[in-house]
Amino acid sequence: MSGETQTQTQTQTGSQSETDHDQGPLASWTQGVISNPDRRSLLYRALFYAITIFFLVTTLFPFYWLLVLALTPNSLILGGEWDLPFLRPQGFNPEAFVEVFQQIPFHLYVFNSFVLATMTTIIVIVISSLAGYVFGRLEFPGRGPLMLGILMVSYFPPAAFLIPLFEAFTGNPIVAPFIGVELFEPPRLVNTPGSMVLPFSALFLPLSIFILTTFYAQIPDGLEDAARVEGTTRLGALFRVIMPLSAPGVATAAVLTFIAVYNEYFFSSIMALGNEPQQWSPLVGGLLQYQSLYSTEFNLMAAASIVGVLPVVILVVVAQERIVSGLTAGALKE
Amino acid sequence: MAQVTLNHVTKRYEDVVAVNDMNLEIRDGEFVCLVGPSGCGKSTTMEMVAGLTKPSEGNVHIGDVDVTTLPPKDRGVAMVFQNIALFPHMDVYDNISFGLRLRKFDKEEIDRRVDRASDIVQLEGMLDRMPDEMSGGQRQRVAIARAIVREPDVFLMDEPLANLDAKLRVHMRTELQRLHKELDTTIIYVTHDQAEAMTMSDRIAVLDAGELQQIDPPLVCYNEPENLFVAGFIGSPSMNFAEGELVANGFESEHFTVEFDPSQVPGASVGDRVTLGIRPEDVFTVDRVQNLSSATASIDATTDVLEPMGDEIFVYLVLGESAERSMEGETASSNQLLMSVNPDSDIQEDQDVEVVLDRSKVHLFDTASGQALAHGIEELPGPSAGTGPDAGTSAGTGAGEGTESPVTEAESDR
Amino acid sequence: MAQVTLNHVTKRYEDVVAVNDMNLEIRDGEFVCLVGPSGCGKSTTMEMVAGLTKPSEGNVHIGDVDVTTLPPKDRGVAMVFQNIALFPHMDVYDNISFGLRLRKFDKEEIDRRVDRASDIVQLEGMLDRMPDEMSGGQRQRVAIARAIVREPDVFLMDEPLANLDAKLRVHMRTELQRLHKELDTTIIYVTHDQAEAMTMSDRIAVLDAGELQQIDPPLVCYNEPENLFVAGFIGSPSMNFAEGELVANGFESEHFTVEFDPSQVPGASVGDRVTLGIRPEDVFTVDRVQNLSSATASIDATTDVLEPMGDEIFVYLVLGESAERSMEGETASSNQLLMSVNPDSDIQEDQDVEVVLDRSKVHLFDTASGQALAHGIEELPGPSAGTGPDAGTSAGTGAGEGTESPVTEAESDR
Amino acid sequence: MSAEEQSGPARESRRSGPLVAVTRWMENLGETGFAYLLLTPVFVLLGAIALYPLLRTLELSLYTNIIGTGEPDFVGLDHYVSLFTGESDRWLPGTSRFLWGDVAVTGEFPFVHVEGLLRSALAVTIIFAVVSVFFETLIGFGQALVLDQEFRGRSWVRVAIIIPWAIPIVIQGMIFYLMFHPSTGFATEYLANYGIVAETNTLNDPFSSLLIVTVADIWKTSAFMALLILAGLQSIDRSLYDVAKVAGASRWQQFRLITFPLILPTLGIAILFRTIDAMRIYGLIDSVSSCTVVPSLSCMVVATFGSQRGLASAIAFVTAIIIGIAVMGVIYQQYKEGL
Amino acid sequence: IYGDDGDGEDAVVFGFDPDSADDVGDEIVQLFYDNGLDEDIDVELQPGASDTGERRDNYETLLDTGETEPDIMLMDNGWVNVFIQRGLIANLSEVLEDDEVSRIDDEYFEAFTDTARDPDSDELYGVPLFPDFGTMQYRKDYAREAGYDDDDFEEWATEPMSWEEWSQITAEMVEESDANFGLSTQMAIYEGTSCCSFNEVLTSWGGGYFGGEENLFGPVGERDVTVDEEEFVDALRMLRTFVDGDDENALEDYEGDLAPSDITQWSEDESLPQMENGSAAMHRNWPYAIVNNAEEFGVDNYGTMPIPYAVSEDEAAQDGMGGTASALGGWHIVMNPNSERQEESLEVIRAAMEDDFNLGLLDLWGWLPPKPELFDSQEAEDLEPIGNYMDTLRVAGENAVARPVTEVWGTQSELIAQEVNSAVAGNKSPQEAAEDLQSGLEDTES
Ligand SMILES: Nc1ncnc2c1ncn2[C@@H]1O[C@H](COP(=O)(O)OP(=O)(O)OP(=O)(O)O)[C@@H](O)[C@H]1O
Ligand SMILES: Nc1ncnc2c1ncn2[C@@H]1O[C@H](COP(=O)(O)OP(=O)(O)OP(=O)(O)O)[C@@H](O)[C@H]1O
Ligand SMILES: [Mg+2]
Ligand SMILES: [Mg+2]
Repeated sequence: MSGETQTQTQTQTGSQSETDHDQGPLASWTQGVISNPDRRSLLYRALFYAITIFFLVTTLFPFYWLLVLALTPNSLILGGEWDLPFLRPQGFNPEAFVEVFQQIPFHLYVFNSFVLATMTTIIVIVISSLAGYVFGRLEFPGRGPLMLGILMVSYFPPAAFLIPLFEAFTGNPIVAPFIGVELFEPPRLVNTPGSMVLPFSALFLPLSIFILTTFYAQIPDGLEDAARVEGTTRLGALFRVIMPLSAPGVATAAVLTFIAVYNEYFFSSIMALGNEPQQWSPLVGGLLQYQSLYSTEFNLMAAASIVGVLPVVILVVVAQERIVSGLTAGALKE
Repeated sequence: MAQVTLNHVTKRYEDVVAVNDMNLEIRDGEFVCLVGPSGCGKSTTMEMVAGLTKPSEGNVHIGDVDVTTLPPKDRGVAMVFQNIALFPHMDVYDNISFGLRLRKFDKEEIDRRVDRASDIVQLEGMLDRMPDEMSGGQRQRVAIARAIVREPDVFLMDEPLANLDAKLRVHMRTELQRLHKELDTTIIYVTHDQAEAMTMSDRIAVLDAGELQQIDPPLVCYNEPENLFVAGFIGSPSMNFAEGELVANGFESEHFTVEFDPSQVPGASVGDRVTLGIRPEDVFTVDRVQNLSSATASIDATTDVLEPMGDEIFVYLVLGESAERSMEGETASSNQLLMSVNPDSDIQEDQDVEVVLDRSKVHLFDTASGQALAHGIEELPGPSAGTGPDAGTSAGTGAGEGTESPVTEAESDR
Repeated sequence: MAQVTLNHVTKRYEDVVAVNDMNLEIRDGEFVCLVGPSGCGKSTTMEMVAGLTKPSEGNVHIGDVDVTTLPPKDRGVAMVFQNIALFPHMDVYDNISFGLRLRKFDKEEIDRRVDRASDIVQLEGMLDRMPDEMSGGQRQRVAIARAIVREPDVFLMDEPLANLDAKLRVHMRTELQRLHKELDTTIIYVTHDQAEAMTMSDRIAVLDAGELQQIDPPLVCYNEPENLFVAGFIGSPSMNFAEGELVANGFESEHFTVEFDPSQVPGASVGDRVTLGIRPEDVFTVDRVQNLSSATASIDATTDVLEPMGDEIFVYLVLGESAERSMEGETASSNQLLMSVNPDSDIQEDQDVEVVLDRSKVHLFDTASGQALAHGIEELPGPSAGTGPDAGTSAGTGAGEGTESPVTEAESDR
Repeated sequence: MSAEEQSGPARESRRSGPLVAVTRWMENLGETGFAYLLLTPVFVLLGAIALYPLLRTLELSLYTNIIGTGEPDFVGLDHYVSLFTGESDRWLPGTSRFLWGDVAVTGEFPFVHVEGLLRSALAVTIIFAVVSVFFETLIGFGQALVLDQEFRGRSWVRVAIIIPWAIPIVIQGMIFYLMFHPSTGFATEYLANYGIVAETNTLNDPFSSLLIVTVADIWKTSAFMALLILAGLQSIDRSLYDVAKVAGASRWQQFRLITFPLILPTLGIAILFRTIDAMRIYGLIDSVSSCTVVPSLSCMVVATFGSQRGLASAIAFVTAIIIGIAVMGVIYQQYKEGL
Repeated sequence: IYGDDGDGEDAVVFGFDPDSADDVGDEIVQLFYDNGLDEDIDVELQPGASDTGERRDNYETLLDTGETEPDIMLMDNGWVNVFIQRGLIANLSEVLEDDEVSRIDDEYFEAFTDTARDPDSDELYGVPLFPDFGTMQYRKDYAREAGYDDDDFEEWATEPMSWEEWSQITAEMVEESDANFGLSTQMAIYEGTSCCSFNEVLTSWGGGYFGGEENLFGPVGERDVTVDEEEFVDALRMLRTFVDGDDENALEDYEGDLAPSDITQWSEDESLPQMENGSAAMHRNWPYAIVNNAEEFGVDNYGTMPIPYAVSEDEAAQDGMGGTASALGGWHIVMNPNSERQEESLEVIRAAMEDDFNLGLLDLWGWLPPKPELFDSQEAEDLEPIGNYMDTLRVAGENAVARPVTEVWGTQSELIAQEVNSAVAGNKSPQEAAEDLQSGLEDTES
């Protein structure tokens, strides 16, 4: 059977080259590629791998540089003789990865970031799921302006939120804007996760809402209908059917939020008054501890950031497993 | 108590009226088939009963409760969707047990019911397949199983058997009927399969363009359609129509006449445009006429196309000078007549034949309004060609309101 | 030149063999229906022809070209998908014209073809609707239109009419046949509607569990099924089966006997377990037996359920002492017999009747292998109950290779 | 009968209990009521954490510059006016301008004196946003398409592509800073040879720095795009491709007619948020180079934040308005897509 | 897991330097008790950010929002002024006893203490804890190779030399030794250039940004900007000469090509390793670099000298400028006006004013004493290795130039750094840079 197939391909190719023999080799090769599915798919694969490798190199090279930095003793980093073509560590100092933990309790900073990011992600995903459902699947007056309003929150530089929030979180009374009337005294939140999770949640909410809105809008009504007839409420259908089916979107929103919060420092540096792990200072706060007044321990910063990236990478791997292609396949006949 | 009542229900989409002022009363435990052409509003009606679509006007009752604003989950309905709508992220078991798990049934009960349902739909070994690993028919069966495990008050089934083969369909038909009896549920069922509608339902509701045309037991719909639309829609192949005029001695169309006393047709008088309808199985070749006591005068025709179906043959006849051939036989004034004959007949294409109609099965409709005038007509009392002693039992009844009319009884007496 | 050939094609999914060593040769311009129970591999076969699924083994030719590795777009096929799969982001016009736009047809040509196709599927006014604003049937028609505008060499249609009502389906049937003639394309068509399969196709291919059972013209499949499966599958309601034994003077089952000369059955000898098959329309009550020249001896039975279908009535008969009732009639050894009678019959439920079988329509199968032994049997030559002069025309033929066998001719002679 | 029977509509409507009552109440709300109910958490959170501070900040922008020196004086819109008249420029870092700088156009027409442009926060921000978002979209799309394929080692490639996004900005800054640092900067020499970056004082050269910052941003945030677009790609119903294939679509046509339109809403969101984010660039500039060299709008806020809080607040609002104007196009596109 | 903040409830919270707090925090706390702090007063050192700017922003928000903690904190002399002017920190003149205030007036480095005063009222807002002075450091071994000996070194240690002489010595050292270049200093675009490394050069040329010494801390808007002046341009030209002796703006009498062009991207971070790895002969830096490098090369091979000068104090164009000049760094203790433990905090401050406390810090962490006579004390000189360099540091301390910190300094320092940087890099001529800076600074002054 397969022999037959082969002969056929050969004859095809043969006749091809015969007709083309007065063209240039490139032209005839192109001809061959265009008309010969085998060769064409080979070309596709080659192209595909070339592109993949290109992406790998470009994204990994700076990271490799980071690794090189981590392994080079700090004194050699700024004094060393770096040369291409092959960039390699100057000296070999894997102890940096240990020293990272000896100098400061870096693991605590990582833990803080992890907790903050997890809490924020949960809040953001829950709230933006509700909002995404509303904006993606319901028709109601005020939808457009509301979405725009939410989006507008992200137009502002984070600094614009900082002072009033900090005042409120340090327990100062809330003052009605422009009137100056004191309304009430909020609890003191600085140095607690609350003072970071709340602003993070608010600031990362718009992105998640918009992501989930697009994804939820794409889930066919039929599936929600089916769930509702089966006995769920609208919310039940959201959590049991729409969210699982939007897994790529939900996972992406979660990963984006998680990573952003995990690496956030602007708010946390203010809200954690003393940059101490006990005050919920995050990962970046820890990283900056390797800078002292006049010098920066680049190798430790590099090592620490590699250590800090690991949990995220693991998380992403896990979250990505949930992203399965063609989730709605086989659901509908329409 | 699960009668389903629709009161003046209307559903409008932007520019389309999907359902128009529908009044429908389905009794507790009744099995009603909704039939009608594609896009006539069947699915929309079902969705409104299920609570998935809010009626633009009117209200819906299930049992004694006005459920118009009740969410689907509180209506006690289960539905098989026309588009199947399996949960693609769940395997077959999870799909089927979804409703039960929501209601916190205990594991054993769920297993028991899922087993039973998957047995009914013949999917026993497939409980751990994902929807995208199944064939179209298998998916549809999962959808059916998902509805039947619920054992609800009201079943809504939107073409549940469309993707199943004939044999399985017969099996499912009996299973559904058994279920209907066992659970004593109300079933509203959309189907395009006439056999299904005829055999399963207590009553058939015929819809057209969002409006209810007739709701009656199957044989009433078949034998006493209330109007041209129902007559043409019920029965496959559909009824032959001939447009003509009521004349002094009966009906006259371009190609043939049927003699009777026009005065027996209530609500119509000589000179009116009427349409005569006759089903293919009530057209006979003259050589078979000895079986028939109420044959009309014979009509000259030429056979056109033969369609052998195995258990019968459809013969397309052209009346008069065979002009252009059309296999559709849709327009009432066409010169075509479809006849169904025994597969043993030795009828050939392009053969001249004489056919007669079964006078007792002739339907008359008002051409303009489409309303039925008479179902079955008696011979002209004067000198006639009739022979049988028990000919023409019943005069036409008007468009009687969906009760089992005496005609049916009378007819099945023969 | 668009014959489609499958050579030893097998398709395996992880644990399922969807198609098993299939050899199928479809001639250029032929209209072949694929039928078979749900999940038997019809869609998979279509997908392999279309190039959407690569066969695990074997190869596919279209015309003279081995297309096994060719991408779908180079195969010149158009397909109506079982799951419809309209592009949700395009309106009807864009959906239908998709393939044409890909091929850079000019605007007018596209408009012309789309108009024509939407005309055929009766969607004229809906070209600017989005898929989610349409009913199930309307969507399916869009899918059909999307395929037919392409005018390809090979049409693949996977249950294209499943969601259409009977009337529209008849219309579509004729339109598709006209198209087939006009374009002279090869059409492979999956359907669960027996009427569709019988009327439209040049040949019917019957599949079961991924294997080809028979491919023959419709009437051959109907009248001379090659095995028990085909016999039971083709025809609705399906053939009655009675399991029994070949005895010296014919066939003997638990509830009745049919007398004939066992030596006329080739490939079987007295004492073999055989299964007798008889279609419902070949069972008659004795009072109608005068029409039949080849009736068997009468069989005592009691009527069970009646299923009036309008144009006929299905009568479920229980043979012998009516034990438990089962409406399914599936197992060959059941004591049930399904009979189809004229809607005029005055038959009642729970009535004792005597029935006869049309001997010339009796089928005999080897119970073990399921292979057909004979189609129609002659009377026992000795003293017999036969009356007609032209009884029992033909002896059984073996499971003849799909040519129009003389049996058919002989039968239609009557 | 079965348990199900008990939950017929009649029974159901009589069942009580607070939870049931609440659920029923929610289910019975009309679309609008239900929508607003579900949006309450968003309103509460954003109201307290975003709206309230913004109003306070807006209030602040109407008061005098220097905080701490007694009661703030009300100055109305002075800050806004001074921003547009260039009067506030002296408060901005280095020789930056808030709006368009004095762009020097040299003799030959297309050659605009780059220094002038690169001293303007608005110009820098817009150049940065346009260039980085453009390349991020392109590269992110490419990466997403690669990741959407089935191939061995895909999950590793995925991790590799996401890694940059997981790296904190400080470290990202450090990586690129050290690449072009005079002592360690192996990259400077190579690129300077081609005239891409300045040979010496690279990180203090506005054009080189902007380029480096842009590249660093593209390196990191392409992954953001890739992730979002990948999610969009994976949500497309695969059977549509089957249909398209049979209809004769080449890979390119499948992409153009199926993938692209279906991914468009997601792509729009990605571009929208990337643009907004890019226009708020600050941290990266700060860690690779400095606001003095490469001024951006957010730089201006941060730079004045310590001393001129009123002015900083005004800049923040003007920045928000500029961003709003800049993303109007994207929003309109999304709106047309029905979002 | 962080629910319990420990015993911090009643303690005086002291915003502190992170590195020392981590390493010797307990010892420092003990040092307070050793110097008379009541054992009942708990002290909790709360480490701030290591980055000075960041710590400043942090304290700014804390104080601005009226936080009660930390009660006292360390403040860089470079930005304490801003806090004073904004009224964010407590006026210690009011709360300290008069004799304590006068002790500070008398015993402490004057220039250093001045940075903790309100320039208008001269009231004291901070108690100096430790100063930092820029010095010129060099490799004695390289110098020996160029023919200099310990006598020279001894002289250099306390006698400032002129830039001209210095450039010649440096050129010789590069010539004769393994050094790759002469000077490692900081000229990046950052605060350090404007406040310190360039400011030293400018002052040594007799110039200032805003006229004389008296205008350093304002009043903003009422002082002249004196940047577009000869001495400023000359300072830049000299630096340009060091980078590129062939530049058209190079000064005649100076040896050129002493520093790599990379200094325009160096801050302390990058310049120090160039010294450590032996590339540079001379190095301008803070005392921490002395400790670091003396340990590396041994005190015999590492020397210090005051920053060279170009114009003597008498000839200086601006009052109080000229001669050797060391940029003044260092930290003060200031008090949170909102503190709820003012009394206890004052006790802590008092303990920190004890001589033994200052010496204790020098011992523990190498922080210089804020009082001139402690520099000369035997205890100081006994400390290794820093004790060997006390002479130079004392000279430096006496000639310290404070940063001209006002509320607009942040903006101005960026302008200065940028213009200086481009002039040194050769992107602009010194004259151009001076003109641009002049108008830029004038804008900020109005
Ligand atoms: N992706 C898959 N993975 C595993 N099994 C599959 C997959 N697709 C189909 N099958 C199995 O292959 C068999 C043939 O499927 P196919 O879709 O060809 O059936 P079919 O004849 O079209 O049935 P139907 O009439 O129900 O549409 C079925 O048993 C089905 O369960
Ligand atoms: N969302 C919608 N927007 C606009 N029109 C709609 C919408 N849904 C349905 N329709 C229209 O309403 C009418 C009724 O649709 P419905 O689905 O009830 O038909 P149906 O009777 O179920 O038809 P079929 O047998 O084809 O499934 C159709 O003409 C359809 O086009
Ligand atoms: Mg429908
Ligand atoms: Mg199928």
